[in-house]
Amino acid sequence: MEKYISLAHGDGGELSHRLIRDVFIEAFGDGNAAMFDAASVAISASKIAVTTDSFVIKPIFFPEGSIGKLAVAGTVNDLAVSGAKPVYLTCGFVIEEGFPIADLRRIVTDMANEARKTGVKIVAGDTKVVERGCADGVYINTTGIGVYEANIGCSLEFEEGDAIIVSGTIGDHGIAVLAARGELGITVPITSDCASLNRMLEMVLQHTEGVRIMRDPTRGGLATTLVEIAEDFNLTMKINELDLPVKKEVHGVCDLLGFDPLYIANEGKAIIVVAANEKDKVIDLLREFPEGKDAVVIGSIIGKDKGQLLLETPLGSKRLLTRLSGTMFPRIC
Amino acid sequence: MEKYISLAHGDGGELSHRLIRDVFIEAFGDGNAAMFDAASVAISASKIAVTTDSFVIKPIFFPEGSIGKLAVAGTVNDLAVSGAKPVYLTCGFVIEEGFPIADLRRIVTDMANEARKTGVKIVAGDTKVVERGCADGVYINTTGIGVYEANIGCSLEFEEGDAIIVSGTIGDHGIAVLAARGELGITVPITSDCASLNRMLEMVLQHTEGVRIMRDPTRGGLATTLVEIAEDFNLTMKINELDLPVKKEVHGVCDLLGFDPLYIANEGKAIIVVAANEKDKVIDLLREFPEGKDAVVIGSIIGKDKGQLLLETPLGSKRLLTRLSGTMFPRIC
Amino acid sequence: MCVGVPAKVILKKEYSAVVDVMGSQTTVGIIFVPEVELGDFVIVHAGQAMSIVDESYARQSVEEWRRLIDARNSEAVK
Amino acid sequence: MCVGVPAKVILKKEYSAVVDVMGSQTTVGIIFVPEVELGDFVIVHAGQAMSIVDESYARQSVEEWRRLIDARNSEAVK
Amino acid sequence: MLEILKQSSNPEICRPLAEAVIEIALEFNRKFGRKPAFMEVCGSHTMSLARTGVKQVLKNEVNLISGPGCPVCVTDQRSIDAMIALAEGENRIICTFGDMMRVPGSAKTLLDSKIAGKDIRVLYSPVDAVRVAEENPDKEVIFLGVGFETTIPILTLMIGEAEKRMIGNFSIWMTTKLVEPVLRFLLDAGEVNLDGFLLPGHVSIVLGEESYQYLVDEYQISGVITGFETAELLSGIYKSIELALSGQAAISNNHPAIVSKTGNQVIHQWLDKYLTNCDEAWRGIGVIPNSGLDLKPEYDQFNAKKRFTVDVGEPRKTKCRCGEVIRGLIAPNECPLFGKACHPINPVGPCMVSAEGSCAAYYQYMRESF
Amino acid sequence: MLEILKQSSNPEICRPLAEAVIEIALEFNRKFGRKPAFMEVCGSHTMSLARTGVKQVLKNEVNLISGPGCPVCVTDQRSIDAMIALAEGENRIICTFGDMMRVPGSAKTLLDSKIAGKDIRVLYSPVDAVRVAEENPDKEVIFLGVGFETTIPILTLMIGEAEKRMIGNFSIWMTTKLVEPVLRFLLDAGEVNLDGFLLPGHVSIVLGEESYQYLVDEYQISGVITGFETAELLSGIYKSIELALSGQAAISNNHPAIVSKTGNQVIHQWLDKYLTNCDEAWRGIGVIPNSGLDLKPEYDQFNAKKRFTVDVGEPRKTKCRCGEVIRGLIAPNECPLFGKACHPINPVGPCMVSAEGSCAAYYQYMRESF
Ligand code: SF4
Ligand code: SF4
Ligand SMILES: [Mg+2]
Ligand SMILES: [Mg+2]
Ligand SMILES: [Mg+2]
Ligand SMILES: [Mg+2]
Ligand SMILES: [Mg+2]
Ligand SMILES: [Mg+2]
Ligand SMILES: [Mg+2]
Ligand SMILES: [Mg+2]
Ligand SMILES: [Mg+2]
Ligand SMILES: [Mg+2]
Repeated sequence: MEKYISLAHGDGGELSHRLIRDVFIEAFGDGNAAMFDAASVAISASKIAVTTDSFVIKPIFFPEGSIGKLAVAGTVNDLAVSGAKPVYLTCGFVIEEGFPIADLRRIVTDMANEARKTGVKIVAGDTKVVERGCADGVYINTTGIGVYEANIGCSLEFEEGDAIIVSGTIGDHGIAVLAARGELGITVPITSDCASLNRMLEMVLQHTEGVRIMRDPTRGGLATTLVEIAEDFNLTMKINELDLPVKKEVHGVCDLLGFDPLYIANEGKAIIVVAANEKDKVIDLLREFPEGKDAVVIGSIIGKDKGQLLLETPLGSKRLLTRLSGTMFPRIC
Repeated sequence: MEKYISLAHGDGGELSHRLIRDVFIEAFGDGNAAMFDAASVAISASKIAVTTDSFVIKPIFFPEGSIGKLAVAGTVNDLAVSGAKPVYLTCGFVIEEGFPIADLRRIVTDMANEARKTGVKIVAGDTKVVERGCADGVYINTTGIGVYEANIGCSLEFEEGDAIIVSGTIGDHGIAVLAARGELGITVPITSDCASLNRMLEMVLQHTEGVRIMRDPTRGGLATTLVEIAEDFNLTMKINELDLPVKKEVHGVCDLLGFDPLYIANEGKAIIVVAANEKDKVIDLLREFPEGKDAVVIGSIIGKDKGQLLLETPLGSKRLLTRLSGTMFPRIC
Repeated sequence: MCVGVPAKVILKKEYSAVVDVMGSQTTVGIIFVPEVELGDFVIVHAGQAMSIVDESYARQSVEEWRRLIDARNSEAVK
Repeated sequence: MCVGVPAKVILKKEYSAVVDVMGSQTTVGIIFVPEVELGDFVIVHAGQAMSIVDESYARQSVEEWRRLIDARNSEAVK
Repeated sequence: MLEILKQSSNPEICRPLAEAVIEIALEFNRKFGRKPAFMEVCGSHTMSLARTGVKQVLKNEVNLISGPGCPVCVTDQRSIDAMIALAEGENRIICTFGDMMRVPGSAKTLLDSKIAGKDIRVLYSPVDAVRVAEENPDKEVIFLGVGFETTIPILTLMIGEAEKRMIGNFSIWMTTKLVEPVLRFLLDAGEVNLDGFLLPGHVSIVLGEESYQYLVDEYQISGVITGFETAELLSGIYKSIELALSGQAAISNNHPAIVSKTGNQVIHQWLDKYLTNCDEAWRGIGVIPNSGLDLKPEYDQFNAKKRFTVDVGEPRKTKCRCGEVIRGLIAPNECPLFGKACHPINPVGPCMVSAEGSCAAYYQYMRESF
Repeated sequence: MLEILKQSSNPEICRPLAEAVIEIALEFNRKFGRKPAFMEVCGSHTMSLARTGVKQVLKNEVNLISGPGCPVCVTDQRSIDAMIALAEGENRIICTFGDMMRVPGSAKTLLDSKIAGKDIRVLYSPVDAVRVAEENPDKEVIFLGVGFETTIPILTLMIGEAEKRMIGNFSIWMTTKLVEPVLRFLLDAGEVNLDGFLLPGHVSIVLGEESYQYLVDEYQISGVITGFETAELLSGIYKSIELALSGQAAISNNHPAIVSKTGNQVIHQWLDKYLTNCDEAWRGIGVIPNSGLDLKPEYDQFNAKKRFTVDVGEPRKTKCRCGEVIRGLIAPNECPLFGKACHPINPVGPCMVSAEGSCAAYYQYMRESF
């Protein structure tokens, strides 16, 4: 087989056919899917969850992850935080001419492994090739379908006093990826937190009541995600700077570069807003999983009127947090 | 609002938020979807069809179409030829820094219009921005979900003598797009055939029996799609060169450039393999639609053993057709 | 590197002409056929008109083909 | 354009040094602090070490803060 | 007139014409106890005969042998390697016809270089290369000048254009071939037994009917100038058999609508102005004296071979039998690699990849099954 | 030692320290019937005071006024426009600190130019600009040299590096500012009533404690050299109030661990070698003589202002009151555009976009609600 992707691998002809056969079907297993324009799959619910994300991360391989693992975990997590059980995934590749096929294999293998681990099936795919200089290696879109199980889910019935929980340290992914780009000249003993959270979150939903909402604080970081929740549901939320779980190395890099961990992307963390009386149980459940071992309560809902997120500083003063605004983070998801 | 897309429009922060609010929700209408990581939608079947495609066409606007219209119609068609009724669509954008927001609006409006026309709902989306020089304007992934209606569909029970129908002239899309690129210095009075075929194909499935399979001959053209069918189902198929519907202008351009209309992409055509005794009915039904007015029988299944596609020349000789092999067509889908 | 394509001259400039090929238009060089006139058919190779098609000869060729066929048919009848 | 960050020198070269910032490492210029030694803490601004942190003064400052607090506490007790 | 031109592919003419050819071929067979054998000199003829089905329809009655007429295929391996090496240089834009891209060099192809990031552009209209040079003044723009008599005039146009616009960063890597010297070589070698040549219509536009007289005068062999459409091909073959039956050697112009007696004189002037004869190396044959055209020394500034040096090693040996295919000694499917190790996606020799290559023509258009 | 350094943000120290500050401020208030007022000279102080919450915690008891210490903010509009115009030239790579990107020029921002395709690079480590020049020999690489005393030494390092490596395509667009001249301007103008200055720790690394003596000798006003961590800020303010209460003007070094009496002498040598005083135009103030540093004439080859000419028209007039904010005459939220027409996504003035801008600090860190 060829060593590099050429435009002909994307023209739908013989080379496309071989690429699908020798790389994609080889990894994803299901040859039948390639025979039809659409995959035909069984569904066992009357309500499904649908989500889509494109992944354009640079570099495509980074400590403890790759664009392939990320593309599966990212979409699985969007389904999982929505309270759905991820069942099917599609993947669309846009590949730059000249991309090494060995790298593509590695990516596709990572996807297959992560899919297997999470229990989702990759049922449809597509490959396009663009000229050199019209992409940066490879971009992957994954679209996920999940099913809602009866009596399980997020209530959206927020109360004053509800606890805000984050399932682990923040900023690891963004910092690990930035460092892996090599441009900053920084060596960081931090790996990406990129992980599928569906098993852990399913456990939380199954064994507790009172979960109001769950979100994964990816692009824009914890602050942006919480601002979205506060605004969308008109809540006043407060988090405490002293309670934020941040690894000291992440802290150090942020100091050096002028970043704020609150705005750095995570790819294996969940925010859970839960009734106050259930928060300890949720923390206990989360901590049973390696991905949740650093779970903590970071704040609470303090009002239901303003649609604002506040940060309490170590000095006890409060300030408004807004969405990430116009800083130019490089591509980290 | 800004005039051009910047990296900050893709960082998940305030500018991303505004872009989603002012461009996407504005066009697609459903603001609720943006509040969750996944859309929650009702589904009324136990079997669904799932398909995904990325669109990387150049130029993004072309006669009678755009990447937006194409991204909806292309995925709708993959569902429709699978015998499913398209119901939901997701869209993932990868946008190059510096892309005009006015163009993005036009594209998104085209998507919304085509979705409305076909009756699908766009339920989830994603936007990523990459640095200048890391994409060519905009790439769009759409993923489609369709539902199968009871007792309607393709049988896959092929018989010798089954007719091969194409729903109209071939090569229009590819030639129109190539000409629109302007690089060839050719003026062609041909517009893209880009169209959603779901209504037409639904009609065919509802009112006839004996449809074996349907496909849309996009990338790779008619020949490549038929070779796929022949190989996948081990059929010997024969088509007649004299019966191929090709507009004379398409013929002329192909002569000038050394292309073969059999390998040129279509974006609003279906291939239908149907029992011989139903072929006239299918043709009649197709011709009731503007998209099907040039529908003709182009060949038949002549054996069930070899997995080959043959072309009968005007002189009466036969030759084997293979997949498009390694010619370097520019991006036309 | 393809065989010549016949194209009709629909606009003549000094060194180039717009030609029509079954309804599509393109511009070709006419340096090699300076005598070409509007309405002429030319044989285009790699963007250049290489020769002007002589209609009477073209007609003759077709007639010759028909003669060959007819001869054979009448022979067959014999 | 950010405030200086204290970093510990863990490898010294001629014009640069590898420093540790809470467990992450980076290379900084030391042209402005040629006397720096392994184990020293430096204040880094835009990739350059600008000053060496004097430990006894740092300790003094902390003690001063504590004195301020204690003074106040004892006053409050009074 | 379009109506007249269209008749050349009208099945109502072509089908009976094919029967007429078969009939006269049978007559030949009855008379001589063998099939008549003709060589189509030109790669475009090879392709057209295969694509239209003429070759298949006649396969039992007429022996149509492909000749050394695919310009890419006849280019020797060292020359191919040199062009690929040329593309490796920094700050260059290589412009080429599309079918050079996948031609296997000893180590790689131009396509491999393009994929690896070299600026290699396929042009539909070669004269555009001059514009590319104008638009990229800080790059060297080199056109790969591969071709026979039909293409060579276009190369001179490019030089004329670059000269007129005083473009200093444009040059052509000339590796052209002429029909007459190679026909003489084949006839002198006497390897193939032929009843005549199908002479290429478009080359003949340039050369003219009279230029072939040496075939009759020196080799007593016929030649029929033939077009590329179905009826043109069939009637050319018909005429060839007729001549063979008559026992008389002659040159016949079966394409008079576009081919004149003396060829295109304007083109001759262009060729004379810029070009001079040179020796060329042919694949499977070796150097044939005066078998190509190179730029005259006064145009050295446009001559890439004078401006750039490339290092190429000894060409890699393969089992490819293109050399024999080109000389008409074997048919493509007689090569043991045909369709197995060698196919258009992974060609071993240029004959499998050029748009005019015999192996490609055979693979694409003449297989009825596999 | 890290343990010691960490104490500066230890809440168990910081919270009681804040109370101590409040207490002594109240004492001041009791004595003088008003809040003590100090100006933090430096933009980094402004940011740190806001981000740590010190400013809010003390807002009722201490009047902390932001001064002209954000290098981007004090750069006058014509100079900003010139840098943006510079980026419009062909074949250039502009290297800059990140917070220049969104600074509004009269017509556009550097970010707009970048989005439109200009090669504008944000560097974390400015010395990398020299490497960029080395790697792009056919481009002119220009660093936008905006900064106060902390940053200026780094510019000289870059020149030194370019000189050593003989890099001909590198230059700096110098538009630097010095603390002393602007403090003198403010004091001479007498617009703000102050009980002292919070003097910036990092600038003081370069200048040294003794360099501020003119404040005491000529203006009878105190200055406390202060770090940027919570406890450092609080204790600096504490000391400032203490001095104010004592009635004695003095310079106090509250950051002795990194600031010496005479400053960093190695840095002084670098500054002396390459730079010379020059007049600079300040936003909202106008030209202050000798208020900046420029390259000495012998380094003209590295001086972008000598190598390139840019055309800039009359700066566009806006309702932005940055000039007054810089001089400490109004607080950001007294500007009618604050948080409405002007916010970080769509800044009207540089004070809303620079990482050290007062309006940005206020918007990002001091709003408790909206
Ligand atoms: S089939 Fe391939 S290997 Fe054989 S002669 Fe032809 S090109 Fe060469
Ligand atoms: S709020 Fe904006 S407009 Fe007002 S002074 Fe600050 S920067 Fe200028
Ligand atoms: Mg399809
Ligand atoms: Mg999503
Ligand atoms: Mg996501
Ligand atoms: Mg597809
Ligand atoms: Mg790239
Ligand atoms: Mg999410
Ligand atoms: Mg698809
Ligand atoms: Mg499709
Ligand atoms: Mg998303
Ligand atoms: Mg581009």
